[in-house]
Amino acid sequence: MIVTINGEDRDVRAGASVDELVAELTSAPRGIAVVVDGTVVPRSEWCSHMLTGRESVEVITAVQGG
Amino acid sequence: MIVTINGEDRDVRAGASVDELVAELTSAPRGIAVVVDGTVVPRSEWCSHMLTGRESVEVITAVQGG
Amino acid sequence: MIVTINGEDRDVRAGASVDELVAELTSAPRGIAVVVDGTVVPRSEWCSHMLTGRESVEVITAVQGG
Amino acid sequence: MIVTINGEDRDVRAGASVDELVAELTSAPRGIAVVVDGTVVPRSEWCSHMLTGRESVEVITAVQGG
Amino acid sequence: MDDPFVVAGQTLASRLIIGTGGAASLDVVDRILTASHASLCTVAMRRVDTGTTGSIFDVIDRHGVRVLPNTAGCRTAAEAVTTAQIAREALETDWIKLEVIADERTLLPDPVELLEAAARLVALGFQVFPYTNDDPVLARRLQQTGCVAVMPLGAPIGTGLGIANRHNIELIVGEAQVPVILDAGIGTASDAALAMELGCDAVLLASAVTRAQDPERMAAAMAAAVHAGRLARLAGRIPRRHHAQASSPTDRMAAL
Amino acid sequence: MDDPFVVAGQTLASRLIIGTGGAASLDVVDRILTASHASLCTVAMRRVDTGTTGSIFDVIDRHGVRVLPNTAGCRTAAEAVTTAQIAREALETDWIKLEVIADERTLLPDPVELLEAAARLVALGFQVFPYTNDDPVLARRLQQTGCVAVMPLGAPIGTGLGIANRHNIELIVGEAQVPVILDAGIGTASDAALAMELGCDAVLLASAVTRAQDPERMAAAMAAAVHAGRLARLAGRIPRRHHAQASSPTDRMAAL
Amino acid sequence: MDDPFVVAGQTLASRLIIGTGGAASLDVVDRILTASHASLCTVAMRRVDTGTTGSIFDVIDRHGVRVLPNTAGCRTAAEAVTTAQIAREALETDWIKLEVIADERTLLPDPVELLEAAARLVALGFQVFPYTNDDPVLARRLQQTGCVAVMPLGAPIGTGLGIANRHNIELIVGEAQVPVILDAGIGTASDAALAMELGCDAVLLASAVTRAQDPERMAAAMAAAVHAGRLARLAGRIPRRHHAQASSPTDRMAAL
Amino acid sequence: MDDPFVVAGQTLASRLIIGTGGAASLDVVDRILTASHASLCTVAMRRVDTGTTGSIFDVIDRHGVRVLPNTAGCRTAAEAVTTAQIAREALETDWIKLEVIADERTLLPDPVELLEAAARLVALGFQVFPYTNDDPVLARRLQQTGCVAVMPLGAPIGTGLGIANRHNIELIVGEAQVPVILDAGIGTASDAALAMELGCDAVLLASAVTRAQDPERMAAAMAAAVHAGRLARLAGRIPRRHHAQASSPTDRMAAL
Repeated sequence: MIVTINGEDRDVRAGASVDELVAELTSAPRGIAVVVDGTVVPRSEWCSHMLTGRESVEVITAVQGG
Repeated sequence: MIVTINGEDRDVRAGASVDELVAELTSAPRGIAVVVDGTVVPRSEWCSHMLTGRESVEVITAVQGG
Repeated sequence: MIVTINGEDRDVRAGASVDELVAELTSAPRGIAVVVDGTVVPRSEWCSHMLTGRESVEVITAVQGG
Repeated sequence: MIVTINGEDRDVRAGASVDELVAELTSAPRGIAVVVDGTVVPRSEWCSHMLTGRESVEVITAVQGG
Repeated sequence: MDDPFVVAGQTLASRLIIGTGGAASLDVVDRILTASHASLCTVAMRRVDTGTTGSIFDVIDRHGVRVLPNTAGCRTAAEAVTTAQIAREALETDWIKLEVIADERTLLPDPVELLEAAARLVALGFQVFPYTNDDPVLARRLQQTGCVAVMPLGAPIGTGLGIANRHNIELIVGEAQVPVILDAGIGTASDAALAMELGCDAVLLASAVTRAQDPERMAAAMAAAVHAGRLARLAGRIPRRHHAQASSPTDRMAAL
Repeated sequence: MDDPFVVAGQTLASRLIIGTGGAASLDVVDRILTASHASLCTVAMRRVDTGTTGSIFDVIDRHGVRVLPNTAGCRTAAEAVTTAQIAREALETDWIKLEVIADERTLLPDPVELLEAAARLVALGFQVFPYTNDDPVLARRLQQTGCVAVMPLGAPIGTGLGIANRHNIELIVGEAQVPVILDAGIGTASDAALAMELGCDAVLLASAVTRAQDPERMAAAMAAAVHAGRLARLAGRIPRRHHAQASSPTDRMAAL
Repeated sequence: MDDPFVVAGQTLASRLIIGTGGAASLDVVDRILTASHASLCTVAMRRVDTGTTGSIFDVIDRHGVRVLPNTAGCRTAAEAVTTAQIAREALETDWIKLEVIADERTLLPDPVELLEAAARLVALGFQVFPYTNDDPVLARRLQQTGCVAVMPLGAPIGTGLGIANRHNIELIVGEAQVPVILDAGIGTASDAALAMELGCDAVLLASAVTRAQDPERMAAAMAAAVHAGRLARLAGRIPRRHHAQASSPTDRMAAL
Repeated sequence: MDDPFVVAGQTLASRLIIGTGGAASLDVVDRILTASHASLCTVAMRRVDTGTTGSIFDVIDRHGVRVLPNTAGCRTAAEAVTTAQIAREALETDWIKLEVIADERTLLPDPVELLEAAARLVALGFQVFPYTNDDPVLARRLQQTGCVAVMPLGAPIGTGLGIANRHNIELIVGEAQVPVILDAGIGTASDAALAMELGCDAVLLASAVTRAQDPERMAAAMAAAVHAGRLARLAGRIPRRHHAQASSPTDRMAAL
């Protein structure tokens, strides 16, 4: 299924969880937040939050700034 | 009847119009606006706007300022 | 004879007066001062002050400035 | 004899040396310079420099300043 | 006049706007208006005082100046809107100098109430001249709201501190779509000239003139200063240089 | 005129003195003199240039302005004294703007040579107008020497940096026994107004006008600015306040 | 430590807060944190970049500094609120530096959106550190909203213009009920010292250090400057005097 | 120490020089010297006071600081030369802070007497540290005379007005062949930092510390400020920009 991750359409396993998705992007998932369709998904729900396709996902971390 | 004019209670003729009331305050009614209970009464309605008592009336003009 | 006028060597008539020399330089001698070997020559002496050669002459006027 | 010391006339022993005079003023003569009639007397000459009366003597030291 | 000052569709002959507050008497106002050649002056709206003789209207009539009523003293959008309506009714003008201040100590505008009042007054058909702080963003928002001018302060009202933040005034001028009128803070003539040099279209001041030791003379000073600053802006000043540059020729010097 | 400007025993109609250097042509000088209403202008003394047409004298005559020759470019007292003598002989005036500069990069006056030249020129009967730095002590010494005015700089010649050190100018003005003429550094109209507000008696400037994009208009700006600053000085400005002060009445407000 | 800096209930060992943006590399950030002795630093929230090596977290951990995430780049209250929630989730802190800018050219805060965002974040339990302009009224309103500090700018972000309007900073400090942190505009050490002398409780800066030619050395400079300014504030400076006052005794002079 | 301060052939550990005048007691001087970490301090030369207990020498010895006697109060070159000779004899140092003031009200140096005194003292083998005004030409002349440093004022002694004319200090620094020590006028820490940022090699101050409400704390402030300013000078500050520049990334923003 297709999910937009950080602005790019990606083909991911149907029914993938947020957790899987993050793991694919980065091996060190510290300091990361995930937004699905504009709502922050708490880390405690990453495993249980399954994607159904066509979501817009933002995977955000801290960078130098300010 | 009692009407509050510019913050002071005054005894005015029952059924007095705004026009009468202004005339009593000042002989040169140029540049004056009247507010009755928070609403500006257009000059064209001064004659027809009768007071019924207990109103709060502000009679305002321009002074040095700004 | 050779006289240095405003920094340039010039061949002038032997025994020429300051007056002649100025006349050669400019037709409108108003607002002009002449310095011969570092000393200002008053205008009243221009006719009588004869050059003997090898002098350094400055012919100065007012220009935009300041 | 009379010597003016720091602006005040003082009666001192006839033939007194600068050294004596300083000793009278202060017990800790470190950091002191002596001027007799406008001339600085080097410390090495304090013992040998005798006063003859009527001199103006300045006994100067360092104080807070600047 | 090849450099007209147009605001709210009207051409004003002078770029100096006089606030009449603080003058010791109407006679002083009269002389200030004469000396300043102003074509616009402000008034405040207050309760009729039956004890006073003479009226600001006599003075204004005598000079043929346009009047710009203000909402001085208002602390909320609601008060300001009503005061503007009073002024329109009393003075038959839809021009309003909008003041919505946050407190009596600083007399600084409250940005939120100011924006709210501006929007409502524009909707009611007023020509709104908002007294604002020197924030370029607030000035922009007021313009977007439909104000016919923006009137940033140089410094708080009555302080005479001049233009505290030139950079902000330059930013406001740089993007303004309506006239920028420097309002408040002017202390002396050079402040007014500077305001114009920074690109303001006009200057509004009261205390600097009305509370000067010689108000009439200071009014003349301000008129000249605003004119001077405007001309200098148009004339294009020389750039600032770190090193000197001679103004007399460096050649053809006499050898002395 | 109730506020005459008297210097060296002469009354001048304007407190703006124009330096003619830097103007693109004599025609520009002509228009600057018209627009500035100056009654005094400076010239430099240089070798006759047989190739030029027209003369600064034609322009000066046309305007009836008094001329103030300078010693620009001189680096020693000796050069300056001779240059002053040249100017007196050529222009039949004993007024001299005394410049003795230390170097070409800063064009700042050399205090020692300046004092020496001033003393010699005073002894020779000149009316000496010294261009000086903003040191109050040097200004005092120049006065003691017999100069008829002191002309401190605001900033180095041609920089347009304005008045770098207001405090020094105030100190000079505070004790001056002769007119103080702010000379050099002016960049725009507000600088000139400020100079007058600080108490200077006149302003001398060249580059700010002659090198402006529109010299004629800047000349008019400077004339207005000097006038404005003078009036403001005489009018007595309001004091600077930390806190605001209302310019509209705080009583008799409507209850809305 | 007899002069603790307490904000949002926490005592910070340093009054210098470092913005990490603009540094050429994480290694530079590392050295800046060492040299500055900062105990708080900001970060921005951005999309994960799978191509980068190293992480700002490694640096932050090494120094044991607390992190203050910002909402840089947000233009609306809604964006800022979501970004704050992201930051809280990612970084496990409810501290948020709230930035809601009006445009990219000035990076100035939008007062209306800022207030709105502050109110919503306070309601959501955040400790809000709002980046604001230097308007004392907006600062007051932000405090009333429940912000734990106010962070007025000295000048626009990255300009290095220092503190454009000292008067406004003094007004903000004079009535503040929460710590005032000077944020943005600092160009060099004396600017930071001045901020503290005006009464600010801390200074937040990024570009002044990260974009200096030698960021590490400038970080040390800023640490010393903030310390100096704080001490000077506490020590009570001498008043400004118009006239001089001798610092050496005027009596007991030798008669020479 | 990778940034030594060398003057008159000696390396000083601190770039802050303390004037001891104005302190309420020797005990205060003692605490100031501790807090400032100064390695050089000034003293004045005055008649022995038989009534005093304690001596400045005890304090100086305790701190191991070098002493720089001054000629404060002298009005002529002759007085200053004799005072320097007195100081050399009393203190066994050929270092002399040369002050030749023109009057008691401004305490400004007399340029002519100062130059004369400097020349004579150099000829007599002194290491001359002249207190001078901020005239770049006078500073140059003093160097040509053989002074080992130049010590321009920021503002008159004791005024606390800071650095009135940055441009002049920059000009002096720009061409100096000897150390430039900012002397006089410093009011608070940011002034001292600024002096160093302008390129001065050291700062000398008295009243700003000795007359502060808490001299000891202000001494610490000044030490930190001089250090901060020096580091900032070496670190290379960011340029001033008219427009803002973001310090957080403008890419990789979340789409919210």
